[in-house]
Amino acid sequence: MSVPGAWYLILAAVLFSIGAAGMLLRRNMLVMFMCVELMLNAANLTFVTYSRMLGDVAGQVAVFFVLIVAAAEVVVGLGIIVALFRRRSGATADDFHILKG
Amino acid sequence: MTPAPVTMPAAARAATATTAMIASVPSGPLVLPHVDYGALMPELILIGAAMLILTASAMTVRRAPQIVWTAVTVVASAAAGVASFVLWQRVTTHGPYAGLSGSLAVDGFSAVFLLLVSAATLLFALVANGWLEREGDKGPEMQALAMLSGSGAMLMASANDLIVLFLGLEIMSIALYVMAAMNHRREESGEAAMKYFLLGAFSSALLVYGIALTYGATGSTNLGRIAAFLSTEVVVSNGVLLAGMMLILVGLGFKVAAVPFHGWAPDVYDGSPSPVSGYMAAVAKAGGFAALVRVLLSSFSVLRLDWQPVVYGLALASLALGAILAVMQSDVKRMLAYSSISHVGFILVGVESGTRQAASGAEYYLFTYAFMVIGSFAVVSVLAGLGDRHHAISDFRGLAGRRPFLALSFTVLLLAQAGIPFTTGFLAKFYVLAAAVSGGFYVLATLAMLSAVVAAFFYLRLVLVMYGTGVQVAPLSREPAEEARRRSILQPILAGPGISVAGAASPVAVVPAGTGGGELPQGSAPEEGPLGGVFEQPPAASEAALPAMAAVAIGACVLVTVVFGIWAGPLVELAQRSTLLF
Amino acid sequence: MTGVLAVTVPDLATFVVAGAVVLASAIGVVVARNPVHSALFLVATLFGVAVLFVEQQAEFLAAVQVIVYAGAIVVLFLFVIMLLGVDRPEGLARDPLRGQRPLGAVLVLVSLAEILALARLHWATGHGTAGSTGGASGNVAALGRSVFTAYLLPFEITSALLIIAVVGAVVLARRPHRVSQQQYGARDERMVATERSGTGRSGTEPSGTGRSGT
Amino acid sequence: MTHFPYLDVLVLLPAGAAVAVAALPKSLAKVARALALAGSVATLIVAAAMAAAFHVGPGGFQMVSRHSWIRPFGISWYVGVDGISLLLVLLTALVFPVALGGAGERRNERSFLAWMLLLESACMGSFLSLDLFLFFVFFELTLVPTYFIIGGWGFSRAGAAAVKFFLYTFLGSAFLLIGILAVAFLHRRATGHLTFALPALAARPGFGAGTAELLFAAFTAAFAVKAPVFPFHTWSPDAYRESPTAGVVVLAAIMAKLGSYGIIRFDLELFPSASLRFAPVLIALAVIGILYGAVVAARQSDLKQMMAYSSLSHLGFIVLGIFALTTQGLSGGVLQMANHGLYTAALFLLIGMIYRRRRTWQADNLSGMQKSMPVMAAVFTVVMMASIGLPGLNGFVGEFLILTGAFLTHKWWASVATVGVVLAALYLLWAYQRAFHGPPGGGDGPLPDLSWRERAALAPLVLLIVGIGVYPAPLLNRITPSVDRLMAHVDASAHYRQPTVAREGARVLATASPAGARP
Amino acid sequence: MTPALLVSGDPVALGRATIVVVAIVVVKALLAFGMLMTAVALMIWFERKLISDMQNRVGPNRAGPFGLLQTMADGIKLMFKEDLLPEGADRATFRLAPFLSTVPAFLSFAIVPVGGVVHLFGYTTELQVADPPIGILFLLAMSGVAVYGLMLAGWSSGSKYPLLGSVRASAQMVSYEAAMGLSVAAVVLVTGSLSTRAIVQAQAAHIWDWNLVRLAVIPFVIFLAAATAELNRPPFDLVEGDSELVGGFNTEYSSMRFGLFYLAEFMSTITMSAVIVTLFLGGPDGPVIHLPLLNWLMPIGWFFLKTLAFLFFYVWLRAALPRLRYDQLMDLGWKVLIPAALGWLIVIAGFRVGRVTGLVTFAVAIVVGAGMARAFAVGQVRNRDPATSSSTSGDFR
Repeated sequence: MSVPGAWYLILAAVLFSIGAAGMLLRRNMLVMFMCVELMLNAANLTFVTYSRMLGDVAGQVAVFFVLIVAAAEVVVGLGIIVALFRRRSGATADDFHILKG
Repeated sequence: MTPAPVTMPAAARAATATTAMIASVPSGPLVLPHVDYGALMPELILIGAAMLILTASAMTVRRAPQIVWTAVTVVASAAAGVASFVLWQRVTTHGPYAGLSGSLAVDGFSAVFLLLVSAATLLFALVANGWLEREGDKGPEMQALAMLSGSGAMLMASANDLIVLFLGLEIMSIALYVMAAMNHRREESGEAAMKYFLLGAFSSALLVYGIALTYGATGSTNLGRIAAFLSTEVVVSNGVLLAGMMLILVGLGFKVAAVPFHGWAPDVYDGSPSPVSGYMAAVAKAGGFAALVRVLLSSFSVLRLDWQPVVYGLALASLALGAILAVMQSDVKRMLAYSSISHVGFILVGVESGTRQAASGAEYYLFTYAFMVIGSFAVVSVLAGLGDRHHAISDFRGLAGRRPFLALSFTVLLLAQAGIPFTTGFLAKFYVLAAAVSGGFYVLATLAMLSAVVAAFFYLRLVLVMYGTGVQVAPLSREPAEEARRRSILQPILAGPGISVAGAASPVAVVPAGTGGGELPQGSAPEEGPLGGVFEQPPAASEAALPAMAAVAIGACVLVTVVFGIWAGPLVELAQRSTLLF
Repeated sequence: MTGVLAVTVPDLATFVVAGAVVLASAIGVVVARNPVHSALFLVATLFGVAVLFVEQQAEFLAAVQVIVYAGAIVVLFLFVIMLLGVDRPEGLARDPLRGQRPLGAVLVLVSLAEILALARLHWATGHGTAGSTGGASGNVAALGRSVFTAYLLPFEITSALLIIAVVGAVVLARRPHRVSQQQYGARDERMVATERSGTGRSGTEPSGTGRSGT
Repeated sequence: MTHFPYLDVLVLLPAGAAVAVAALPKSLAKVARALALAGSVATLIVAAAMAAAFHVGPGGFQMVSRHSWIRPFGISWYVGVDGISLLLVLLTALVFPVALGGAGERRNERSFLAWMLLLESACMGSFLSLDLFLFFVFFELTLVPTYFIIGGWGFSRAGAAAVKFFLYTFLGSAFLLIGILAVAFLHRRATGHLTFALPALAARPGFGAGTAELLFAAFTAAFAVKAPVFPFHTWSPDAYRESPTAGVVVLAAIMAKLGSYGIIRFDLELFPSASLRFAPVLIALAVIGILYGAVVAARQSDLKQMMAYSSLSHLGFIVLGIFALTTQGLSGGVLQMANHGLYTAALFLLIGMIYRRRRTWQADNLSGMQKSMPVMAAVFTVVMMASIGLPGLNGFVGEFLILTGAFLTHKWWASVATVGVVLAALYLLWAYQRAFHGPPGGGDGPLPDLSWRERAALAPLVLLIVGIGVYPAPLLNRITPSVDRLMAHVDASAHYRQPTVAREGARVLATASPAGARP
Repeated sequence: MTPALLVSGDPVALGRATIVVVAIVVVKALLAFGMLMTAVALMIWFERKLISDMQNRVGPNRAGPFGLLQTMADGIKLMFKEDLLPEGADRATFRLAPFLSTVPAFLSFAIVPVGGVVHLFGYTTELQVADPPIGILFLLAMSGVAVYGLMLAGWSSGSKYPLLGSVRASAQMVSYEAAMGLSVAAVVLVTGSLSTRAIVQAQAAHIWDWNLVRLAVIPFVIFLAAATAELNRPPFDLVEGDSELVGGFNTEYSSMRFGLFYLAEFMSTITMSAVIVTLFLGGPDGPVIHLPLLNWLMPIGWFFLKTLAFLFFYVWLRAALPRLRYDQLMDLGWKVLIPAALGWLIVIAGFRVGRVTGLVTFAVAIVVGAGMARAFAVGQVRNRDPATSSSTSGDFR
């Protein structure tokens, strides 16, 4: 017999809250974004747990989609951050040109 | 193809669908569901056109002129509009149903939103064309992203499954994040995108968690099945369900910028390229509200007593804060942003009653608001000049003398937003208020109207500024002139809270506070007609030619706003009928 | 759900260990002062969650979780952190908005308490469809089937999402045109000072970012 | 009965003219004035024809025209005219051409004319609507042109005044809209039928007494601001002072009547019992307004400002007449609406003409104008006397009816109100003395007397002032049946009986000769 | 944490574990580890010897016969060197990084079927450490995790060259992972299972059942190239390009920590070769003489032989090819391998549906490929011409 679902769900809720707290407490954009990922993970864990509890595969499918969305979000979000920083202090990113092999 | 006529609370059908799905999972040949291309056609057209222009631009060495991409976008949006209309026809004749394994709601409600998004995309393409040409931005990305974003909004509007809803929302929002960042000439653009993105991601995380909890509590993510479940089970104090519902509400609240979740809106509207701000205000709100209305009114209508207080609070806060903060702005885009928040409040007032009328009221409001706000931002976009920078209220001074067409159009659009009769704006307010009143929410409706009064103040102030009244024309020297101009613009602003807030509370208090009588200097004849000066003064800002396409878009917005404000029947009936099929 | 006693030892141990890792690392993400450490803690959280997935017969998702999250997403994070040279510790002492910290903490605590109180262990009330999600190896197949039947539409529209991500990345990475930048407003864009907090370990900066680290 | 659609034409003709004027190319700008004037005169002619076709006797609505507009809400284009609105329609049709002819604006003329014509259309619509929604739409629509006229062509602080005007009245309408919606939806709840048509709603209201009082308050808030009734008047001095002459003429003569008309048409029709209940309050406010307006007016040296407060005072009389809830008082109120419109319009026109010559409104800076401008002095005297309520001029008839009507139900208030009449005489005569008597001074040479054009504008007003004063019967004949019907409705719905004397008295008056009007 | 992932498909996780089963698993793991360690030692010797032969040198010949113990000697030397911790280093991360690099390299090997099935003491067990149902995904997961070692090593060193090396490394590995995943997808497509055991079994019948043949070589080539890049082996060894970056991500490392990186690299090379064999060359498949012991030893022999061939190939590559330029590397990954892998995957899928569909898909893929080539050419032109430039190339050029 495996661990009751409720335990997982409480764990997920706490994880979600930690993520939300981080979102509100931190001011570093990247860390805030990571906190969002924590929240998404909490949601995923909830989905998977419910999927097991309900004996329904839909929850796992949802996680699958959330993962895709998270990936797309990260691409765009980090793109925005990079663009923002590059514009702010023109030097930082441009200096990577020395990497030209 | 005989689509099963599913109305949402069809419990039995949903139940059989569930068992069928489960049974089909483990083994046997894969039976693909019937793909209802007709129902998906608007989305497919938009996505396809986006792909087309992206590919085409990659294949040609010389950058094609912007007009090519615009033309494709316009044609595609028009085609999507036609497809939506065909869908509407089909729905009206054959009735609504849930397609694609129940994940897509094909009904009048969604058809109207598809139409709305198509129109908004079309108008955006026209407006953006001029903007892109001015900024020297070659490439089809803006238009392609707009179409993709539009398809996301369409999916949100016709989502019959929380997962589809979520994906639609993400498609819409992620494209908008990028579009918000696309003004390379303004530092604010990147920051706007950043802020939008972070809060957007946060809100979608809330939404996902809400969906997860709802899934757990009801055993499904399908809206129809949730409704069926809730209507058959007696759910007494199901905390998880409530928490899930609230989180969904909050997540969508962020998207539509309802008040405690509005923080991003002013900065984002300010920083984004102006056409994008307009598109955002029209489409993101449409998508968000379409989803919100569908979720609240179909799936969670049983839990009405639980969500109504929340929506009440959101509506009230949005109305009050949106209007009051808008008064304090000295930038047109920020002002429009706050005003859009107060419009959100209005729509929520309609939603609050939770009736079918509420759905059609919200729908009508969003439909007409889309035209107003796209038109408004189009005017701002044209006037803002290279870099999209000049949109302080003072930049609009004396506009009527310089650009009569723009001034007149903007006036109409602003008045419509203020809710002046014979515009769609008035009917929209009337519609949602009617929904609220018919639901018995008199106090809320009254407060909404009071907020409309405050809102009218800042719309009118802008109109006044455009017509150059109440403002003395600048003296010779440059810097003090700028100062004086600011101050004179600020004067009504400073007087604003006195007039509007106190005025709302008690009319008596105003004369001493505001612009009371009898203070004219004795003997000196008052200067007549401040307008005269304005007309004689040479225009301050450099005159860029009015982009023809933007002019067409603005004209179309104005026309829709006025014509359907007078010839009101068709649109109102459309809204009314669409939700009969809800 | 039956009581705790029925839980087998390996399961319980796995849950406790993984759960502890998840929570500890999550807190680490939030409190770590260096973004890189946050990212590492995030990886640890992700692994913990992956283990919890495996515990609940979602091996496929666990693998995808590791591949996508740990293998791509967090790598991108780290990549960006290093690329931008923002790996200086953030001064947590400064409250961004007066009162936001306590307010945020209280808000979160209240919501958490509310969720837990609302739930009161009645977590799932939906129709259990009886049976499992397909057993040890049928899981992946069931998932795949589901994606191509019941969830065909969402599956297909993720393509739009990915296109947007690609186009967005390209657009955002694109530099403003040099010519036009000289022509207009390049100056004041550059003049905006960066507000980086904290003192950096200048050694890690790839080059020259030290001058902006005022 | 297939007759000419007078009412539709009356509403749409000015709007059409407005569009035509606005659409004129720049090269034809000079024609604009003529076109606008033609439009408004044509409206006047149609109005006159309509008045001729009006059947005297029945108190109900005539020439009803009804077309479905927004079907889902049961909203229709529903216009009709009865004795009460007839007078106001005629007044509107008359005042606009007069204002356009007598006080045009040369700067940016086309827009000005277009706005004026649009305003005329909106006013017509408001007076003729029998559909609550339609009424509200027109009622609101009046704000826009007025706002632009004040803001665009007003004096130095016009912007603030325009905004203030707009916000105040808009605030009032906010309550009105909710009230209208509530009335309609309560009606639907009772009957299952959604409609905004006044007769249907009045015939079968869906609310109890308590609700009715709230709704009455909501409706009255809007009308009281618009009228303006005493504590809600604060926007009006600013708006009056800052608006251009044509604007203030329309504001004082027509727009102010929208409020009192609304009270009669909607408050009394829809909430008779609540009206009855709140009558003392409103009468008190009206009387306070009469006295306050008069006292403040007496302290003004600015003629325009003085007239603004004097208007407040006179409008108080109208409200007093209405809420006396007697046939006499009500008839007097209706008649006084027209009378006040006539002499206020004339007075503001005259003040505008003075301003055009002397660039000031300060009575102290004007003096001795009688010498150089005898005609103007004469006209001013006549109009002023009408305003004071001199027997033989129109003001007297109205005020007399009001006071007698009010005396029957609210003896003490009526007595106090008469003090207002005295005060009016005081400040008007004083102002006249300061401005017209004494040595000619301050000016640069002799001032030109009224031009022919100005005389043409003033002539119809003065003629009517005298005409009505001498022979009010034709008007009262048309008013009284409608007022009777209304009072019967009030009586029936509120289980109330007005003093018999009042009803009979008015009937006698309506048929009597001017001499018979004496008490 | 990861062991839980590993054994999930095995009896332990399903609660049917007896002491013996656990013991078998432990023994298998230990055996695999020992085998890998030995293989690494031999591999280092093998590489050095082979390279020196190819370069006409003698190579290691002092320690032990043919210098066989040279690796041992080096290892002992590293062990006793001082463990330096740079001043600017992020201590914890600096210490963690080598392990992050080594562990995935070893864990990946767990899913490789070394031989067939054996029956011992009444228990049947497969000759591989674990056969989870997600099999090959585990490989991808581990190669995703492997990035961290390099990345953090470079970053935590707190100095310039390692950072550049690690940024390069992570970009390279993430980029090539996509191509690798897509070619694996092709394998999974024809096999219908993610399990490595199933993949091997599907190839067992004939040599033309090998995925190398069934998938028409292309996925194999792609996988080989991508794997080489993942391993940071020449010609894709930009990560440590000594001539530019001093030594890349491990510049600041010394002593055993450095040794661990070295160990990880060779371990990964061996693992990757084994995986290639598993995926495309039928794993332990080959002619077997059915005699009691030989019937399970011979497959192992075949497996080692095939793996050795790839190890030789890697060394050969190192000796023969010059290092790529960074932009060439990225172009190859993004513009050739990924599109080719994707296109081929679709074509294979088309053929799975039916021959006509397959041919049509093939034609479409060619057209699309031509279009893509055109688009890339356009991109080149634009990059050369600054006037039309809207450069989308990365910052690393």
